[in-house]
Amino acid sequence: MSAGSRLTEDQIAQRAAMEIRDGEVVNVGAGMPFLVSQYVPPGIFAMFHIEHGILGVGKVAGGEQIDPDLLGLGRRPLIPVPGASCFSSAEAFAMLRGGHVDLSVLGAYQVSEEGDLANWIVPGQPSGVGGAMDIVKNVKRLFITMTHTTKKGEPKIVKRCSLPLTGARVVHKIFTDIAVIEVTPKGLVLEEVAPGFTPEEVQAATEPRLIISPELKEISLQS
Amino acid sequence: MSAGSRLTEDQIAQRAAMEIRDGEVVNVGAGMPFLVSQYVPPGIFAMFHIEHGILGVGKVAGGEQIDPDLLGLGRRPLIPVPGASCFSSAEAFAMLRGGHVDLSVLGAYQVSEEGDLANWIVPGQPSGVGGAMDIVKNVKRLFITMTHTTKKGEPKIVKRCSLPLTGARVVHKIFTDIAVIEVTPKGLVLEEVAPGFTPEEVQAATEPRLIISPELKEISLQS
Amino acid sequence: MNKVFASSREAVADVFDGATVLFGGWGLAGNPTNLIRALYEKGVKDIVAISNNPGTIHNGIPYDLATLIREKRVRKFIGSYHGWNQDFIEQWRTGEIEFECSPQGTMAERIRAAGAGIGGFYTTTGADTDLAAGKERKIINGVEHVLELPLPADFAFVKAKRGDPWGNLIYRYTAQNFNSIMAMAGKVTIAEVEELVELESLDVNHIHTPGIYVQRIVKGEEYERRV
Amino acid sequence: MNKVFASSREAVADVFDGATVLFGGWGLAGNPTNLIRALYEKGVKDIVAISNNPGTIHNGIPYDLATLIREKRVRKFIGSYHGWNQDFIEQWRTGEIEFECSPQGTMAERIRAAGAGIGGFYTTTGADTDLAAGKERKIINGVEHVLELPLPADFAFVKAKRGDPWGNLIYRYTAQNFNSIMAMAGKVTIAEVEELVELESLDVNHIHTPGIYVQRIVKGEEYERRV
Repeated sequence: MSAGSRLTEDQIAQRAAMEIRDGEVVNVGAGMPFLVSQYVPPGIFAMFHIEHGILGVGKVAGGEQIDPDLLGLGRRPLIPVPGASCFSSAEAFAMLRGGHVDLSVLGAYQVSEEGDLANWIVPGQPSGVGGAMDIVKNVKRLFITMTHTTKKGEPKIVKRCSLPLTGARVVHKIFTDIAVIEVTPKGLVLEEVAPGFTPEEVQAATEPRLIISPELKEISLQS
Repeated sequence: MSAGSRLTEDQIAQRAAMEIRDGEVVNVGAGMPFLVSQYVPPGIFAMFHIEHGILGVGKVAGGEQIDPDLLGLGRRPLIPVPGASCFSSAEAFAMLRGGHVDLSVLGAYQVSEEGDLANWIVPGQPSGVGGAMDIVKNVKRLFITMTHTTKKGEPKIVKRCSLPLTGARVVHKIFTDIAVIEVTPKGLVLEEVAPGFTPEEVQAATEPRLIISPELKEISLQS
Repeated sequence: MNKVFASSREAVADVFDGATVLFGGWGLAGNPTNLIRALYEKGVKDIVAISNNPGTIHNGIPYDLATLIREKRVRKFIGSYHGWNQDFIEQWRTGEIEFECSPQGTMAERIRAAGAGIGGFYTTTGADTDLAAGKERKIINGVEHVLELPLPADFAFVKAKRGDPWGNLIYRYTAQNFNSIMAMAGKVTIAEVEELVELESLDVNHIHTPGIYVQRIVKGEEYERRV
Repeated sequence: MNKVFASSREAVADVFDGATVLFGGWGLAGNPTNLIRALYEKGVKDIVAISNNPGTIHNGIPYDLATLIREKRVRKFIGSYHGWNQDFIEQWRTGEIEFECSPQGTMAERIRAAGAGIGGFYTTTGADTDLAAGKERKIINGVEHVLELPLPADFAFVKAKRGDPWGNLIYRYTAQNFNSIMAMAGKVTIAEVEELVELESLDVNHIHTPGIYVQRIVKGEEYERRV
């Protein structure tokens, strides 16, 4: 076991959120990706998009604020930010398919060293593609937030996805509980490791060879 | 010259309006067709549609009622009826192309005995198709209102259109200043003549042979 | 000309066994709950259901489309996501329910295409995946596209916040989702609304679904708060 | 991140000779008059203009796009209707202006397709007419369709009644027309509004053009009453 401390889901989301540029429109998927919307760094104006028809997702609502007509992913009640808008599913995907969204954050079962993504189907289950295939094809940048390995400890960052693809060569950056990895034409570049983790430990949990960035650093949540 | 009296544009429109069934959505084109919207018979509820994005055209506005954001065809200011809605050009044509409109009333340069329509281009002019081709393809019934002949006295109801078609076999009924003619699989049926006109006079102003309806009558604007 | 029905039961009275039905809603928001309950009580079976997800099961209780699936009334489901509905997953495993999976944005566009009279369209979505199997392909500007066809239905069940007697509808927030496009695509579109208002009460500039698309409208009998 | 421009002049400063520009408006309603005036004053030429009609000439005075056409600044016009603009007709006769005629509904759908990332679509519109010349054909369900391709542009000029600093827009009545779909299809969409309001002032449920589509917004300098 490593002496390092893994990031929590919230911390992974927080680290990913630090990459958001001022003025960007960011689509978020269910689960950990959604949490990214809750950690926008101060001074950054970003508009969060969810596929079922909202642009301008704010904080999660509680108590009196809860509106049953304003739900996010997984029944989570939402508060819209100033400037938000709601619209049909067709419009929501026109934004995605039309290339109007700057960044999307999704989860993954597997990511390959070339940036292929598998996140829609596992053997023995009916498919659950949702909006993933629409999103990955036309968004300008695609981030993945996930645990570095499966519950059984198997690498999720692989040479070649064994599961059916959601899209080929679509992922730009991967944020896990132990690392930040960029997908580059030369291969996967390990840019950051969780506090206390060594590059070797990250490599051991990763199938393809990682290129260690000359500027390798520890993940920090201070911006 | 006939001893009969020709219908005015308003009277042609009024006669066509008598065919509207309760609850119908009726698209109207520019000019005489638009006038149809001003003559809905009492007791009939109809919603009038114009291609640039309104459903629920009411009376022409005057004086204080004029709103520069609420114009019909040819700069005519409008008043919406209760239940009206306004929307984008894409939505306006989704209604037409999608087959949601019950009836459309358009003008014509020529109509053939098979119901072919030519109303979008004349030699030496750039084309002016507007929404006509979108409309004629998918509307449930298509009426034409027009003068029976050109200004030079040439028939506009012809065996075969010499002008390029807007659509083939699309017209259901023709309302002119001297006749009401239905397009049927057997040919053109003369159903009504303007007061004082004889079927022979109408035939003389029409190129294809007319079938005289056994119930032939004079056009009446009393419903 | 009267589109207003007195009850959900009457509004769905002619929905037949084997009918294809579009069901609005996404997760727990914007579902036509009263129309679905009426359909359930009527006992209609062999339904081809088109909806984003096969209803929801929450704490073991089926909601919306999931009530029909639990009773095995749905022959085929066309949607984007299984939504972890275990009844659905089980019936899919045993072959009792057929599943046509469509990427969500493609599905939305196919429904709109049905309503808008579009014969088909090309999209890059899924072109390099297993979901492209059997679809016609075309290279446009050097990029591979697949041909997607419209998704019409015999009936569309939609839910809106407010409606008027001519069927004009207004939705709220994320409860709009698929409802407004499904309203366009039903041969018979049936809308349930929380509030049925007078004909002149809705703002001409802010109607989401013009009444032209709606054949029947009913004030929903009951709305329970779910969150 | 600032989308608000101080003047129409600044908002159109980088529109180049030869640019393809979508112009909102239909007849006299909903035209981006201030942006067009700024473009005119800047002297941009060889424009490829996409608009329903080539502006309007009324009592001999050119309005909107017709002002640019009179000065021969438009190289090509893509639209549905000549609108009896005699300058346009004359230049078309002498070959000084190229004209691509698109049926109005097809044109609207092509513009939306450009904005929505659709590679192309099939329609029956015009399939049996001269306007089908050169278009790919396909029989779908026994009916002849033509393939229509998206209509994108370097810039879209749109006009709305109200807008906020993020570019959310609301239109009024028939002044919406092509504006909302053109806003989706411009690489750079520039909106002029009669009223520029605070960020939180527009109703979340009733925004016609979400700000995601709008890169620049400006309060129009002057609106003259035309009817």
